[in-house]
Amino acid sequence: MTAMEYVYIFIPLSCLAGAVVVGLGGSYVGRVGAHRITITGVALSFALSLIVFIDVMQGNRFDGAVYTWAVSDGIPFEIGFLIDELTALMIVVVTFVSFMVHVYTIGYMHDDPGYQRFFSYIALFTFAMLMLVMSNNFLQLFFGWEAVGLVSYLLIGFWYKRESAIAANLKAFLVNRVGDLGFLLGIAAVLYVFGSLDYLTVFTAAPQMAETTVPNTETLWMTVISLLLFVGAMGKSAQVPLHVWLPDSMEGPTPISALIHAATMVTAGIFMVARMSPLFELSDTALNVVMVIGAVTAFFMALIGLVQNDIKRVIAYSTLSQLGYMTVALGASAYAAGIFHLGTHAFFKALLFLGAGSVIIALHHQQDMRAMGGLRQKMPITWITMIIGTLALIGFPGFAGFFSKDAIIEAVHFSNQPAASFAYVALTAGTFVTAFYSWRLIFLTFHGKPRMDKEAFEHVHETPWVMTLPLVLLAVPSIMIGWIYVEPVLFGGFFADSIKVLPEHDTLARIGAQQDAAHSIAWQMVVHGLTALPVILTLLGSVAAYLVYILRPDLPGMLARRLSVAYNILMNKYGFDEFNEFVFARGARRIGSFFWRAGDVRVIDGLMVNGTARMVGWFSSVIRHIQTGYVYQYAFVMIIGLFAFMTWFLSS
Amino acid sequence: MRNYLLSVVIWLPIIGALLVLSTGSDQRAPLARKLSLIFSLATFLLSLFLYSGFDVNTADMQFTEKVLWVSTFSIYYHLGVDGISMPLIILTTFLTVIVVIAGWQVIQEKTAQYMAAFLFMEGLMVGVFASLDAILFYVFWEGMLIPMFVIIGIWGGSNRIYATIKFFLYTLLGSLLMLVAFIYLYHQSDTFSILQHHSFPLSMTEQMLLFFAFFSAFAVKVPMFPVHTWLPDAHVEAPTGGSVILAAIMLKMGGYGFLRFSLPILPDASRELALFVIVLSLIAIVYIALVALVQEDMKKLIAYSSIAHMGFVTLGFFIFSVQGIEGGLVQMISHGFISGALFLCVGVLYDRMHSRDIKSYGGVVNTMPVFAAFMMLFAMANAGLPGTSGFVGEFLVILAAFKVNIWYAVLAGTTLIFGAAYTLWMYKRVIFGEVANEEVRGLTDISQRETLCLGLLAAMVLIMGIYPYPFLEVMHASVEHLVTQATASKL
Amino acid sequence: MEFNIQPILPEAFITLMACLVLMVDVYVRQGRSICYLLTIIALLGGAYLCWYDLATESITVLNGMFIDDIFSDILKIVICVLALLVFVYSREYSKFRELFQGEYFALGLFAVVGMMVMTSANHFLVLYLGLELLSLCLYTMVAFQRDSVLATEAAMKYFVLGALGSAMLLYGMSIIYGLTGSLDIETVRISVAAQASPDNLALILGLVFILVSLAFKIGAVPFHMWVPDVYHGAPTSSTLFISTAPKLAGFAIIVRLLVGGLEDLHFMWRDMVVILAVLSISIGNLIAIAQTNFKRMLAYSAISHMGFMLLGVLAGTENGYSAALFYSLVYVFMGLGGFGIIVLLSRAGYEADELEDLRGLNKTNPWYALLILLLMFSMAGVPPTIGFFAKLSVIQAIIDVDMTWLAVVAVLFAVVGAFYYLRVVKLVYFDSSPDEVRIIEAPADMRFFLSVNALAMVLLLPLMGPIQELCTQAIASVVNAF
Amino acid sequence: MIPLTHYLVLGAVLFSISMVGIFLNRKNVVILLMAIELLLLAVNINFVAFSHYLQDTAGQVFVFFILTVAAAESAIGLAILIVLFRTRRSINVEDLDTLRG
Amino acid sequence: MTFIQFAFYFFAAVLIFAATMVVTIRNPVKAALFLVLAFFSAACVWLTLEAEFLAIVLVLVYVGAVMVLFLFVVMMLNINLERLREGFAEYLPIGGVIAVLMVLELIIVLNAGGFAEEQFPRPEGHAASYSNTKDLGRLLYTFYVYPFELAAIILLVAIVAAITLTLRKRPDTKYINPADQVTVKKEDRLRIVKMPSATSGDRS
Repeated sequence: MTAMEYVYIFIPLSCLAGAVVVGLGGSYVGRVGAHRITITGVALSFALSLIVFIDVMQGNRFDGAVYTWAVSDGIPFEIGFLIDELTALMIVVVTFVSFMVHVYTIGYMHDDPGYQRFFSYIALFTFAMLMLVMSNNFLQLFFGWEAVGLVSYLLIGFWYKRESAIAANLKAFLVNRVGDLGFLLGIAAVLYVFGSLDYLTVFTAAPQMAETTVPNTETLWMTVISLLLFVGAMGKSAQVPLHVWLPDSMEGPTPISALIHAATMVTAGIFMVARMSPLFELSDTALNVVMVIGAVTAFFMALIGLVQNDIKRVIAYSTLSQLGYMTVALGASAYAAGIFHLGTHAFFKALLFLGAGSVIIALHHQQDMRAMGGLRQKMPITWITMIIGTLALIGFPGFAGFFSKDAIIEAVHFSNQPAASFAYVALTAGTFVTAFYSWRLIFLTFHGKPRMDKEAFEHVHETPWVMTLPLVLLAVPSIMIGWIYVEPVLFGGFFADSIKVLPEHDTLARIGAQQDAAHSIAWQMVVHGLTALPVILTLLGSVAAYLVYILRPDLPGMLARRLSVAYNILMNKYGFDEFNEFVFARGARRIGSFFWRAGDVRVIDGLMVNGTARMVGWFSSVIRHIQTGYVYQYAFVMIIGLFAFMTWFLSS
Repeated sequence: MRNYLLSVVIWLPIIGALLVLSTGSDQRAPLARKLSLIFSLATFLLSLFLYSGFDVNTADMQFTEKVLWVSTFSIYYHLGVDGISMPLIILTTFLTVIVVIAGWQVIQEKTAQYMAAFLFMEGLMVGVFASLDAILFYVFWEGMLIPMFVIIGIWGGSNRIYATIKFFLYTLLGSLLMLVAFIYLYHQSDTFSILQHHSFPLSMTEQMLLFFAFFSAFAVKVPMFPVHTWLPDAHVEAPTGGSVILAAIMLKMGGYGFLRFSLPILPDASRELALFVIVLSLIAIVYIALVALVQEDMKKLIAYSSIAHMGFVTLGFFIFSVQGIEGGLVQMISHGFISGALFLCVGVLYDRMHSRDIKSYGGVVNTMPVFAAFMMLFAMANAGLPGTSGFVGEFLVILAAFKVNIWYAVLAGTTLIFGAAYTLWMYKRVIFGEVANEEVRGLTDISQRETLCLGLLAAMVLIMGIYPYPFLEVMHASVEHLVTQATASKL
Repeated sequence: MEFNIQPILPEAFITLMACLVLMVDVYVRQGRSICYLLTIIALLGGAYLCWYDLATESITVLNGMFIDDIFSDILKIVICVLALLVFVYSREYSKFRELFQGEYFALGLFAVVGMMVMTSANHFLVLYLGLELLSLCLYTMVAFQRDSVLATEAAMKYFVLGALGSAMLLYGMSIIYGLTGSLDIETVRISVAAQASPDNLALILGLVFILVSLAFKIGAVPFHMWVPDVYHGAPTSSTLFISTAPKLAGFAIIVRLLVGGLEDLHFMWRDMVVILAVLSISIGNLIAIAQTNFKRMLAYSAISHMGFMLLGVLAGTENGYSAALFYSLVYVFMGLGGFGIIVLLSRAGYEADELEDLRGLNKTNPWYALLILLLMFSMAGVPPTIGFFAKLSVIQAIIDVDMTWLAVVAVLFAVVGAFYYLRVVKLVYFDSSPDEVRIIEAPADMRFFLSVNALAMVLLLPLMGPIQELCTQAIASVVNAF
Repeated sequence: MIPLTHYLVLGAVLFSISMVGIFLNRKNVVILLMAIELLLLAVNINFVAFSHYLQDTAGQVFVFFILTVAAAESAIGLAILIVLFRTRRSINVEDLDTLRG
Repeated sequence: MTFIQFAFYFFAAVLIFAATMVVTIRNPVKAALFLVLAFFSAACVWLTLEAEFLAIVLVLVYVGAVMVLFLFVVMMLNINLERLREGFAEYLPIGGVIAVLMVLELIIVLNAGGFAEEQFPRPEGHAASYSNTKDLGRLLYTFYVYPFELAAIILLVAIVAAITLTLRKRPDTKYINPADQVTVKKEDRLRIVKMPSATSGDRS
């Protein structure tokens, strides 16, 4: 093993080690020990990730197995790493955000009895996420995929006493499982078509298999595979209609919302589709589906964000919406843009969540924005960092979100897929909504008059440094990262071979072709953006929010009453939850109950099993009366028997 | 020694059982316990020894023994193991140790009889997996019913008598038809040797009839829809140890039977009727999962989940590919650990609160955090989470099923959802939440003995999930051989 | 005229001992224990003499009326042993019921002689006389408990129906005699072989009568109706006797008549025996389910067992006969153990013959509970008991003659049968015991032999080979004698 | 002359009458015993007839033994009858139904 | 019709009539008497078959001994005759049908050819010097010695059985226990008492 291979292995293992030690020996290592051990682990991971990143930038890639998990029917299933540009970027993002969250947690969970457990979980999560992104094959991808789901489940239900939390985690797991079913079937299809689960083998063979169809149909295998895999992505990245779990997942502690449900895990789907670009590229159908789903998610989830009052839920819907943006990017074959947005989003959304968490802690677990307001003076660091996050989120020119989001919208604009025009409209309109709800959050929380009682307001103060430091550290990339990386990532062939785009699909290349080589691309984008429709709509949205929440605080109520139909639809989140509850949850139970009572209990057991037993018993009690006890009757039976025998055999 | 090792593994626990039985009354229960532990451990170690001497590169029977038993019917005392039976034997000896430890304090009445019954079972079960003579197989196969009948009947719950008689008659009916099939084969081939039956030519009609005779025995044992209804009753009423053995090993015998008899002896009929079996398996996976969802009794829920999981086994077997069969086998072994562990978990709760009703629990995690952690692991394994053993088999079977028909895979895959739904929903209601009542508040966390049992199983579940290679390696040669047999026509 | 007395020595010895018993009973004060001892000696001696002179080939003596072959020797030994065990088992039981008398022992010995005569009969007349000797003794043994309402009723029923059965046998014999002109079984066989055809109505008529009477003797449905009443009504010691050794004697006459004499009519009697077997297995098992009395339940179980035995017979092959022989041998020991349990649990003034009496036995007497368990599972034919091998061999025999459907039917009813055996185990193991203390007063020797009897159900497993071999040889000695 | 069949028919008729007699008689056990004697008589007629027509003495010897046995049998039958009467004060066939089912 | 034929058909008819009466008549005493008639007729029928010895034995043994035994028992038991025939008619039809069918079937079979006159011609009668008794006797004590011994045992069993079943030890009957007799000692019977001499003592 070379030195780098050790590095690769240590990246996830150092997290795992932390998780195991703290998880099993939680009471032994104590609270301080818990965070020291796990943070050391994740910090080491981060450091090593940076090394790997730099190494990869120098052109060193790696693809190899760690061990053979199993061999069945001659097909080896391996656990191994594929280190390329995409992986390198992802591990840096993951370990960095995770590192930040670890630090932040020290403050956030300070008083929680499940302190060690929490650290163990998030370290485990980091491990799982790293395994996911570093995988060189579908099997390990699925391992990581499920493992992050497991930890997500555990963390959403971290406060297991809360009924809403344990309902939410079950829901999250099950909805994800629906996606996983598709994913697993997709893997099965890959194995069937390619006879291997190894990425490189599959991707290399993909072009030759592009035209193969499912037997007896005209459907392309690539379409089937891509769509099945995308179902998995929909689950994990919370695309409509499998998005329902994400808002509920806010029941988990806020660091989790930041780490898992904003920055890393939910983007696994995006990462996966990008990773599978050699397959998706071969199916226009799949790309269009991806784009439509993404667009629907982006716009309609953003709308819900308008009416939410829970500070974390607003951010959650914003996450949903942003995930929609990323998905659309994938559909438009602008994988790089999607991944780039993934990266920027990780920073600013983690920042927003942690900021919200800071507010929540300061207000002693008050999450309702209607009971906030005017916190600007009390929590200046939080306020400023949140503002930065918001600017990044709404895509204010120059901030990280601007570059990635603008690239996506432009890519869709340039895409010639049939669904592109719809997606373009949805995304563009989405910018207005995004700006509106983002500012609404800021205004309701930090501005205006405090809407809590005075005494409580007096006691509010800024959170400790372990919480604010990560905010600051996250605010930095939220501002900077776009400027640095937009060019190499989007147009500079950063991803090289790790993402494959067919020339006819390459929208980013088309955007790039319009750029002026003289100026830096980032600058050109800012300039161009200022006059483009998305930014205009963003500004309009911001102004509208200001108007409504600062100048005329009576307007929201009035609007809600005027537009009560729309308002209720949004408040009910389009009725997805009710529909699922009624059709799937209750429906399954009702069918199960029917099967059980009618099928098992009544028909099989009652009629067939016990019925037979009863019949035998009844028959027995009846025929025992043949034995009347009268000797003449016995003789009679004998005579009849004799007679019957005689007759039968003499006549035959 | 090596030549008789298999016999020793079979008879040692039976001798132990007799010794334990002879300790008699409950005053000497501690002695009975210790003796049982010694014998079960010794058997386990010997079986490991067996494993260490096992050559994975051949499909031939190993450790064979052959002695003429009844000359008039040419019945032989013929033993041997191959890659299919080897893991199951280890599973048996391993779980017996667990069961003995688990029953250490719980069983206070007629301890010696309880322990002896399990040791008897162990010997007979190993015998089933090691027999190469049909009648010998049958003797072990049926003989097992007796201790199980007694275990459920004596130490079982309130409705134990109904359950145990139902269990016994259900399985007896199925097996007797199998006996008829054996004799028919003997009549045709003049031998009871299973290995010779493998290569004995049979016409299609014969194969069909024999198939249903075998099917009746194995399907009941597995159990497959619609002959599964004995299982929930038997499980619910059985004492913890009984449930563990029942779910972990006895069900496997049905699957083992399919592999040892149906597929190689009746390849044409098996292929012809594969669709039939597959449909039943899929019904088991979907239908039973839905039924499991609405169970209010923890044991019943796990019992139904066993049926659904065993559906994967039969599905895998009747796909006729190495992957499917290996998947099915792995699923059997894994299910042995997981269902055993889950039943132990329920047993742990039952010992404390004497209720299996989900409704009487809630918030157990508050008082029994270590236990909750273990149960979480097993619940997740039951839901087929990758990294646990529960995933491996399901994964391989789904992969194999996909190759045959996408819809098989889709339906089988629903277990990802349903399996998680019923297991985790139960987990949620029992473990999570606020402490539901005073009884739950008074619970104490698991003892060292319980930790040991659950810990061993947890280790196995994880090892098998993370590194199933050795498990598959053992069976590979034999499975490949089996597939060539099952896909070659006998007509 | 050669006059070789050696082969009939066992019978002669036992007869003489029986007479001695009668004398001792009359002339020796308090001679009953001596009578008992003499009886035991007689049976041991009889068994020993059979063993000592174990035939290597068939010989006929006494003008061809007496045949001595392996078959008869084995059966005689077993019959002696069974009778011996019966007396050992019921010693204590009979003391409390005025049955411990010289006459009772003498009748038992005479019955044994009758059975031995039957097994060695090579002549219709001898067969008939042996049968009557047995029957008369049995009628009396049933009625022996003179003050018992049940016993006398049972005896009367047994007597009337038994006489009817004998008359049918005689009628059948007379027809066969008319057709063949001989009473000697070997001659009959030759003559029958010459005229066997489905058109020979008279021959079939004779066959039907003989078959019906044989069915009656072993208690096959629909000629079984005496069985439950007699088994139930008789004092248990007599039930023990009736339900065991005479079954072997019955099997012996089946072999002598159907196999030895009328085998060439197999194509005819096979179908009749099929009907008898199916009816016995089904009706026997079905009615047994509804029983609450243990003796009666065992009686019905005996009926179904005889049905299983007939399966072997109807196969009509050497293999089948030896299976049937094996089944009979196994059955008699199971029956002995089963009724032995009742004797064991009974005390003065208390008959433990209701199923309820077994309740919770495992709590108070786990050892006997285990014995019952073994016996019941053996009767149900569940491996690893010997009862399984009995069923295996008969089912094997019928499948061997391509009657798989019959095997399936038999198997289905075996499951029905298993239910009531299980119920016994359930009562013993799973139900709680009654409040009063259960005292078992049986003497040590009885406990010992009963334990051996029950344990043999599993301990004989390794010896299955030799036992089956012996059965094969025994049957071969009959079949190949011609 | 008289053909053999006529003797046989006589035996058959007698046999049938006696068998049906056992079934018809519901009140008196003694009559049952008599019917049994008649059954044996019917058989004897067969044997004697065959013996004559076959010119084989064996049949007659058989009859001799049947007569002996029948005598012994009736002795025992009557003894049982007496025992029965003593315990029940009745020899009504219909009263003999304690054992049934 | 020869005399023998006449005798056969006549006694056959009587036999059947008597037999029918035995099974149908109300009074058991009369039944026993009809049974006597039946046996007598049967004996006569046997005479037509040259079975003189058996015919005589039948009369002697049955009419002379067995039937008397029956009559003894019937009378001894003092049965209430009134109740004996109730409900008889109910079963007569079905019994009759069975009997008729049975007879018909037997007749058909017996006449089917197996026992036709060609195969079984009526043999010539024996010479007058032939002794049926002597013939039987010789066989019985030589060829059939084994059955003969068995019959002896059967009779012994019958004796033992009849006695054990019926003998009751009534308190008011005096009987001798043979065992006591055999084991009697003189001390039990004879007591020698030492008497003091009458002369000594008083007179002094």
